[in-house]
Amino acid sequence: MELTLQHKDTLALLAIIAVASPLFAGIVNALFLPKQSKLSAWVSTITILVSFVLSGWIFSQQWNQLSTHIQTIWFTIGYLNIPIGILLNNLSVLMLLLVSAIALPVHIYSMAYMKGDERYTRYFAYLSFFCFAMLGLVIIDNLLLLYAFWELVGFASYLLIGFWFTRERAVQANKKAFIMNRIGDVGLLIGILLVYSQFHSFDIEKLFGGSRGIAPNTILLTITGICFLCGAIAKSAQFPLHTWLPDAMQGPTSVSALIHAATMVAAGIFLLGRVYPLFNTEVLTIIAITGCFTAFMAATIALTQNDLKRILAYSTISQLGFMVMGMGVGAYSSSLFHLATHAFFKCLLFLSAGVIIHQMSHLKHKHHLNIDPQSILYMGGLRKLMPVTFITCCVAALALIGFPLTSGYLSKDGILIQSFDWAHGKGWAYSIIPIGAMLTSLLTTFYIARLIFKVFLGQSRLKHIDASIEPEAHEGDWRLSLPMVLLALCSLFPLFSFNPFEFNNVWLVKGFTTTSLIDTIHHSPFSFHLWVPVIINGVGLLVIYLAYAVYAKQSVHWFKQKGLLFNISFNQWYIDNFYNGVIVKLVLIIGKALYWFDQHILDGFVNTLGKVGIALSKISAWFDRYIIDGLLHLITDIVKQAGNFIRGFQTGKVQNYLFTMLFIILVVYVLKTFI
Amino acid sequence: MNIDQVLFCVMGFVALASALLVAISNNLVRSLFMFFVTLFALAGLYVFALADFVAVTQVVIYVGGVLVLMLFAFMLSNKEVLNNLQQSNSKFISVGKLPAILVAVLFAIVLVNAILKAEPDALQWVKASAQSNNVIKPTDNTINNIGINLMTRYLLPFEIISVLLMMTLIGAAHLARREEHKL
Amino acid sequence: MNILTLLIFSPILFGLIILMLPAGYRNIFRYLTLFATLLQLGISIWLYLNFKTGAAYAGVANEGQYQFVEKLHWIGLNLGGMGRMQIDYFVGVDGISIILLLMSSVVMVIAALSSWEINKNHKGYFALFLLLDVAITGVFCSLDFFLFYIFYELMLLPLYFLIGIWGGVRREYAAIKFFLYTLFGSVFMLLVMVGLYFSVKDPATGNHTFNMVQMMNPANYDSGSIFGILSHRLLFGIPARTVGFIVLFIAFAIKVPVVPFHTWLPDAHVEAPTPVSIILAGVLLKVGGYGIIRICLGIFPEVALNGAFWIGLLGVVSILYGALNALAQRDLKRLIAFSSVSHMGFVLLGIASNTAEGMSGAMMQMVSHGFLSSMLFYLVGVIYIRVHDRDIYSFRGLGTMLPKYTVFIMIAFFASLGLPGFSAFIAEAFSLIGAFNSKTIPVWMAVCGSVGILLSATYFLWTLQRMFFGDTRLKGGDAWKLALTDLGKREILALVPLALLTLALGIMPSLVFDKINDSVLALIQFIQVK
Amino acid sequence: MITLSNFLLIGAGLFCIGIYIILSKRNAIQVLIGIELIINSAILNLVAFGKYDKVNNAGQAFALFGIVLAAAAVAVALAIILNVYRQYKTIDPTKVEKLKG
Amino acid sequence: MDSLGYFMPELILSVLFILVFVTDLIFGKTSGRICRSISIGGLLVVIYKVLWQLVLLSNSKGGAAYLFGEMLQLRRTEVFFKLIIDVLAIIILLYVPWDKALRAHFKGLADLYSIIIASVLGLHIMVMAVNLLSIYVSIEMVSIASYLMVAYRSDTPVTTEAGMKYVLFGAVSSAIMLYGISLLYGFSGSLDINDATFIHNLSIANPVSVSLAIVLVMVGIGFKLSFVPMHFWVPDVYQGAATPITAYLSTLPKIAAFGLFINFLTPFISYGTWSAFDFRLFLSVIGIITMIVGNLAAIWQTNIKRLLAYSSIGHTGFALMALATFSQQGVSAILFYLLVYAVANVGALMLTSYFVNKIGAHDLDSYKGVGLRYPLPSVCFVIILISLAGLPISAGFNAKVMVFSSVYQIYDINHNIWLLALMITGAATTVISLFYYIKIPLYLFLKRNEHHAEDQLLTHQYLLISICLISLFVLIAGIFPQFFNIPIN
Repeated sequence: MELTLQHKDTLALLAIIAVASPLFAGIVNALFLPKQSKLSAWVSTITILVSFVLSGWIFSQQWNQLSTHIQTIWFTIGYLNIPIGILLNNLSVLMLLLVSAIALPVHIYSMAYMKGDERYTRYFAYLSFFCFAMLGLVIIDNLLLLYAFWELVGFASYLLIGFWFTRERAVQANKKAFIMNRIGDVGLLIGILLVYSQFHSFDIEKLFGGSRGIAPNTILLTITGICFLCGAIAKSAQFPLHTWLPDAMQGPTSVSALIHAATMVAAGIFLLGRVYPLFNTEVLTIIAITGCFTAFMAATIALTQNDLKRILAYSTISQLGFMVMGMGVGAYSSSLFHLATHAFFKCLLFLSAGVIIHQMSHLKHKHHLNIDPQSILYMGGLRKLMPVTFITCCVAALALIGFPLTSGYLSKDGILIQSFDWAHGKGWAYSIIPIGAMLTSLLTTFYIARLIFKVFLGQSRLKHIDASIEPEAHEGDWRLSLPMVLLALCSLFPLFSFNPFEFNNVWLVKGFTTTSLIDTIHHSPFSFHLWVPVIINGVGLLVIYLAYAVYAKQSVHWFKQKGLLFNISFNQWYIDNFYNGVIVKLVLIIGKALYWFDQHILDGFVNTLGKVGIALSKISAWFDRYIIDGLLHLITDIVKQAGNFIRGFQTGKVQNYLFTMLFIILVVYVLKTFI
Repeated sequence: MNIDQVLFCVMGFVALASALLVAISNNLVRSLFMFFVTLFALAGLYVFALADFVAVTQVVIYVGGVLVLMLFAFMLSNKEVLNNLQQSNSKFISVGKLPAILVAVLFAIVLVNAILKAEPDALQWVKASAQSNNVIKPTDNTINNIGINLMTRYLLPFEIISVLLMMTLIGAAHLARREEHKL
Repeated sequence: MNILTLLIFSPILFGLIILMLPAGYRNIFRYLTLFATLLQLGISIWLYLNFKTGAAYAGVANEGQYQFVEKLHWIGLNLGGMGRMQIDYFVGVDGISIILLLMSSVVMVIAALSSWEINKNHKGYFALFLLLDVAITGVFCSLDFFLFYIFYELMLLPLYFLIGIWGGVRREYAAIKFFLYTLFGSVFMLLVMVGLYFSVKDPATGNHTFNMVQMMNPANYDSGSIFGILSHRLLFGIPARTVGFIVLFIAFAIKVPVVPFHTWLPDAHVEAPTPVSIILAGVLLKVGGYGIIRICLGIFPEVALNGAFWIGLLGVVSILYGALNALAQRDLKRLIAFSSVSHMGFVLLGIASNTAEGMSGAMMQMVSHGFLSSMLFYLVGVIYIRVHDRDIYSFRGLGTMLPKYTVFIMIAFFASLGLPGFSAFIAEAFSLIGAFNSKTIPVWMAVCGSVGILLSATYFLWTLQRMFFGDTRLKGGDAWKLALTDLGKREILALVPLALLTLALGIMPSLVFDKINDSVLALIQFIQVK
Repeated sequence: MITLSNFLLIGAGLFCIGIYIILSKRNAIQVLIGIELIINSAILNLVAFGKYDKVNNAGQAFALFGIVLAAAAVAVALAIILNVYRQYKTIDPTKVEKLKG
Repeated sequence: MDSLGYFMPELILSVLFILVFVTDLIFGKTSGRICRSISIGGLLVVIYKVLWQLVLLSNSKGGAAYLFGEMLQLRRTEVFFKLIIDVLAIIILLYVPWDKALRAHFKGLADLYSIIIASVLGLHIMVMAVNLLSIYVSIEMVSIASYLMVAYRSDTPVTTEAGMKYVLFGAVSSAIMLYGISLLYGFSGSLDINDATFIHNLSIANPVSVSLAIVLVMVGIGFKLSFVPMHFWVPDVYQGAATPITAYLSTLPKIAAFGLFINFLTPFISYGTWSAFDFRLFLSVIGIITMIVGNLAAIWQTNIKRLLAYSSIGHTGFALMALATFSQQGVSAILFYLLVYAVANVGALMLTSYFVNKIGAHDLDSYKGVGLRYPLPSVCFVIILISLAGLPISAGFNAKVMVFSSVYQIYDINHNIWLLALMITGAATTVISLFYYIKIPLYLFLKRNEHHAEDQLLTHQYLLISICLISLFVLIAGIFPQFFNIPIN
């Protein structure tokens, strides 16, 4: 069906309202409300609800329609009109819906989570501001403004990471985050300007709309593409600019859930999607490699972390790596799909982590324990204490693993399968990528299982510290659990497809395969669709068991066994030990190594970059003081000395004067006449 | 070589020699007297240049005026000046005086060079006046001509000089006048 | 009475009143000055609103297209043999000047507001302040080179005294350095000016003329005159016009300031009292940029075109060099001073690009830097007034103590590190766009320029984190805790407009671009034609 | 025959000696003598050339003026020197050097 | 004879001289005031007469008159020179008793007035002289008058020292000049420099000898103009002499000497085939060196008068630049420049003596923080210094522009590299000069001073008023120079 023009206008108008309402909330909160007013939370939540509803409606109208593109002239420079406008196509409306859909529960959650913070209002102001920026980012139609919102998003995350700005680490983290993002931004800016200097337009529709197919492999285009990639890398924490994300966990957990799991970090993927036609095969390959490597590395690192949020952060990085890789291998639709699914379950994981940490710190204060509430080493046995959290968490974990019947299954398999397709017949070197991805997903399974078991199964390790403690914990009020439940439901397959096993007939994927023309999947003769999932889940189960064996019943000796192991056949625990002794150790060592690498080499690299900057600045300062300014002083001194020299003739003895005078006269005369 | 050339040479020699002595002697009195001699010699030379009136004026004003004035000054600036002049460097050539000698010699070279280059006797106007016998003969008396010129052609300087002398008188008197402060 | 004349000379009136009054009435002085600046602001807003746009009012090299023109015979000197030296009082504005005019009058108001802190010898201070005001306004209005030069020089002496008398510890050094440095440039400018005068003939009267607009028209140059375009005269083996351009450029580059002519700036800024630093950074630096655009490019377009590479190079060097230096400073004011060097580099880059985007970006950058630097220096002044210390290391966690202040400083910092939504973003973006599209400067310069943005982020964030975040620790201890009160009403009154203006310009750049667009286009065409 | 150059050379000699005296003597009065010598050398030139200027008598007239002016100058100079002597108790020009630099 | 008609001002001057002298004799030492008023009145009459000469000239043929058998030459230029001289003379006459040191002079000031009048007469002659004899006589007259003035206060060491240095230096240079003149006479056979035979004979005589003669003559003129290397006396004498006398020395003889110099140069320039001595080269080199030397040496001075002395040397160099153009506008530029310079310099010296009177401040150090206590005179000081430095908006700036433009015009015609060098040096030295000019405001306003020298309770409102008037003049001539711009021909 064809949308009437007037209808388009209303759509656009509504979209603008949807974007602007959080801004309104932000301004209200920032300027007019007192420091701690419950009202502020409601204002923000309602506005985001509004934009959620609107975007839902827009989505329903716009999905699978010809894109709506409304624009007006912003200002004129020279003969060039800079337009401002909105572009609604599948991608943008999807993101619109997604962002608001994630933001809404997070808002609700935050109400409870941030209770009692002395800058409550400010928090919600920031949050709304972020939502505004994010929503604006997804619907805006020209690259210049895209960049603008891109930066605003970064700014908002800067504010939120450093929300507790009295904490030194938080401040360090937000500085780091902003600057590393700035690096990417500069890349993006250069990219945009390069595009402009080639095509003389900022208009996304004009540039990338319509069928252009794969871009040619010109050097300039490659550079441009890499610049854009650079922007994406920084935003969605890809190697080597990913180190800011783990640190960013200093912010409130709800923030981490919204920004650093679901939305902002996805902006990078979104950007790649937005300008996809720009990339030529070279760039795409680079993208794929980057993504794959990041995914693998992050996953391995996640294996050995003990800080709950850090684990999640690394897992996020790894999942984003998946998506990037997907983009690279041409699994455009699947990676966007994975973006969507991942948004839900990762957000969910963070929220539940938030609850758990909340409880732990509660315990900590209660018993005056000297523990890090985020460390999973002190958790355990929370299953009985907080069942809701446990269940939701499990759902999310399964989704992350890509267990059948979850949304994750669909999206992840999509990416994997297409990567195999992509690599197929390209020579062995290419097939490293799908295999790496495969391994990664197994590792993912392992670390998430580890997390679940450590946190929920077994019994509380607090007892090791102080036996007297009777750890009691409970779900928070409904405002905490409700969002989690909602998200958990969203993490299951029905939301996306009624066939839990075939990603191709997921409506979302379809939407993109229909609209976007760059799904370059040449279906290979023997179907990966069959065995990739099989392997994944088969091995996955093993791994889960392994993890269970390792972490859930670590304290078990062979002569007094209980529980599960006892029921299992007798000598299998050799295998256990075998696993335990060899593979796990190995993996763990790799993980440790990589973490070390991450901390010292990569981060160290970034820091050294900073140091180099500082050193340069010192040098230039020195140069400024002693060379340039010194030159100035030198000149003045020369002048002065000359003056002094001349003054030297003024001896006060009249005959010396006469002598000098006569002598000079003679010299002048002689020079004048005889030369 | 007739007599007046001889005389001229003698006069010139005397003038230069005495001037040199003035330069050499550190004794103020002696140098003054040597200067006295120089002036007389110069007057003689003026006579040779057929400027007898100038010669007379020279004698009157310089010898009668300037020199006496200097003597006065010397008397007024009393003894110990003399002493510290005495023990000051007595040699004609000394390191302190080398610059002076240098400049003097340089000037000598430059001047002599210039004079010889100019060939004064071959100057055009000199020749011309020689032809148009605009030259002063030893026989004719120039004084009344000078007088007339002073009253006509050189009237202005003449008058100005009078004012100048008057001013000088006032000024010198003012300076020399000894008064005790009455403040 | 021409409106511009009124605008220029109204402060003198108040200055005289102040001089008449006995020295006691400090408040009256303050309010008089404030009123004077406000009056000026009013007038220039009126000008801005009534400023006609459109190709017919582009100005630049076309005398008829200037607006609010007043042209009077001023000086007629008899030079004996070769006629008279005719100098006009000739003022007028086009798109390029109107914006800077408005900006400077806003800044002057802010400076007047911040002059409340002046604590000694008010009479002299405010008199000089107003004199300076006259000079600045005059520079932007005058279209006669002689007049321009006079105003240009007239700025120096008041500044010398303002820095020297009311300045900080090393004020004497700073004042003298500033004075000699800037004068050095302008004295040689005088020679070029005279040279131009004798090279140019007014076609109407046939006399030589100082009229800048006439100087821009190559047809007006005498054949064989030293700066004549056709007569390729050499000075020291270099084409005379190149020499002239270089001399003028250096003169203005010192004002801008361009590395390596910048060393007066940090000292002057650090030692100057707050209002003076505001004026220095806000207006004076723009005089340099304005001079380059109006005079160097206007009169020697072809040289500028050929020398674009070098101009751009200087620009890039200034951007990076200034930023790096800023990174190394521990005196807050010095840091901001160097950041000005870095930011003004973009102006040069934009100018060098010789594209409409770049030129507009440069103009925008001048305006936005005018507001931002005023804001920054004002904020520094606030702290300095409280505790007489500017060392970054002696503050920590001010965020909790001075929330309002922190808000403003964050706005100022993020605005000037080019956060979208603020004017600096538009300005820098378009300078860079110009640089990227330019045919006259290579792309790597543009890239380096963008790196400059990154650097600016680093030093501002570092400062922010170092001074304002973390838990409070002050060098001065509790004494400072008492001293450091949050912003007062007047201070907020001064800061809010600036913040709003930068925001407004960031969201509606058309406020500026609409006015300058025609002139910029005309200028670009003018240059390209040559 | 007495040529002009003879006069001029003698004048030159006197001039140089005068210069020497001026530069070398440590007594203001002697310096004055040196100056007088120079003036006299000049007068000698004038007179010598004046011989060829019967009508105007420029040379001789100038010579007369020169003599008179010299006398006047000397008078003033001596008066000043006397004052110096009163103040400094010396007339050595090299010892009178309060003003310098 | 009609010479007298054109000679009225000078006649009046001589009468005035007698008058003053007689009153001095009659009333004795107390007669200072009367003499002063008489001489000022007389000078006013003289000015009137000088102005009257403009009318006379306008209806005389060729706008030029030659008096006393080619002794003197009178054209508009000379008249304007005389005018400037007389005006300044009046200012200085007014100024004399305002100086504390001079007022305290126990021998009275009466003689000084008569000397000044006589010197003014000499200056008039000097400006007009076109005959070697009159040139020499007038120079001597002015010199001797100056010696007397410098040494006038015979009761302080520095004064007498300055006097001695001045007289020795002056006598030597005038003697050398006399020798040069004698040579010139010898080579040309004539004393009248406008006489065709004079220049012709010189041009055919041997250039080596002629240029020696000219160089020697230059010594005398240079002594009056005090350009390098004849500048050595300047700092010592300016510092040593009483301030009003310094004002006199730094202005009047200099201006007159420029007038003389112009007249002296004219025949050589106008004579077509003159090659013996390249005056333009000579002047350019001298000018450049003088500018550099004067300004550089001034940087180190701490004594205000000495500082101004060096700066005046620099100014001479700058004026020489305009002289090197040999053009009408060059001359008018010089006139304007000298007028402005002279007035400003007198003003500066007035301020010096003002501060000396008030707080006995001779050195920069004693100026510390004075500006805030005596705002009005200090502000005037700043204005005057601006003018001396040649910054807008002040008369000095316009003067500089005029000089530059006159030089530039000639440069544009004949691309003489020396003129360019002159201009560049001029600009550079302007910056250098600010090194020390700015010092005075620096000490006045910027430097703090705790222990003030308590000021004498003398009232100097006349001095102050005239200072203000001068600074006002400087400003007005800065904004509307055409009022003071002197139209030659």
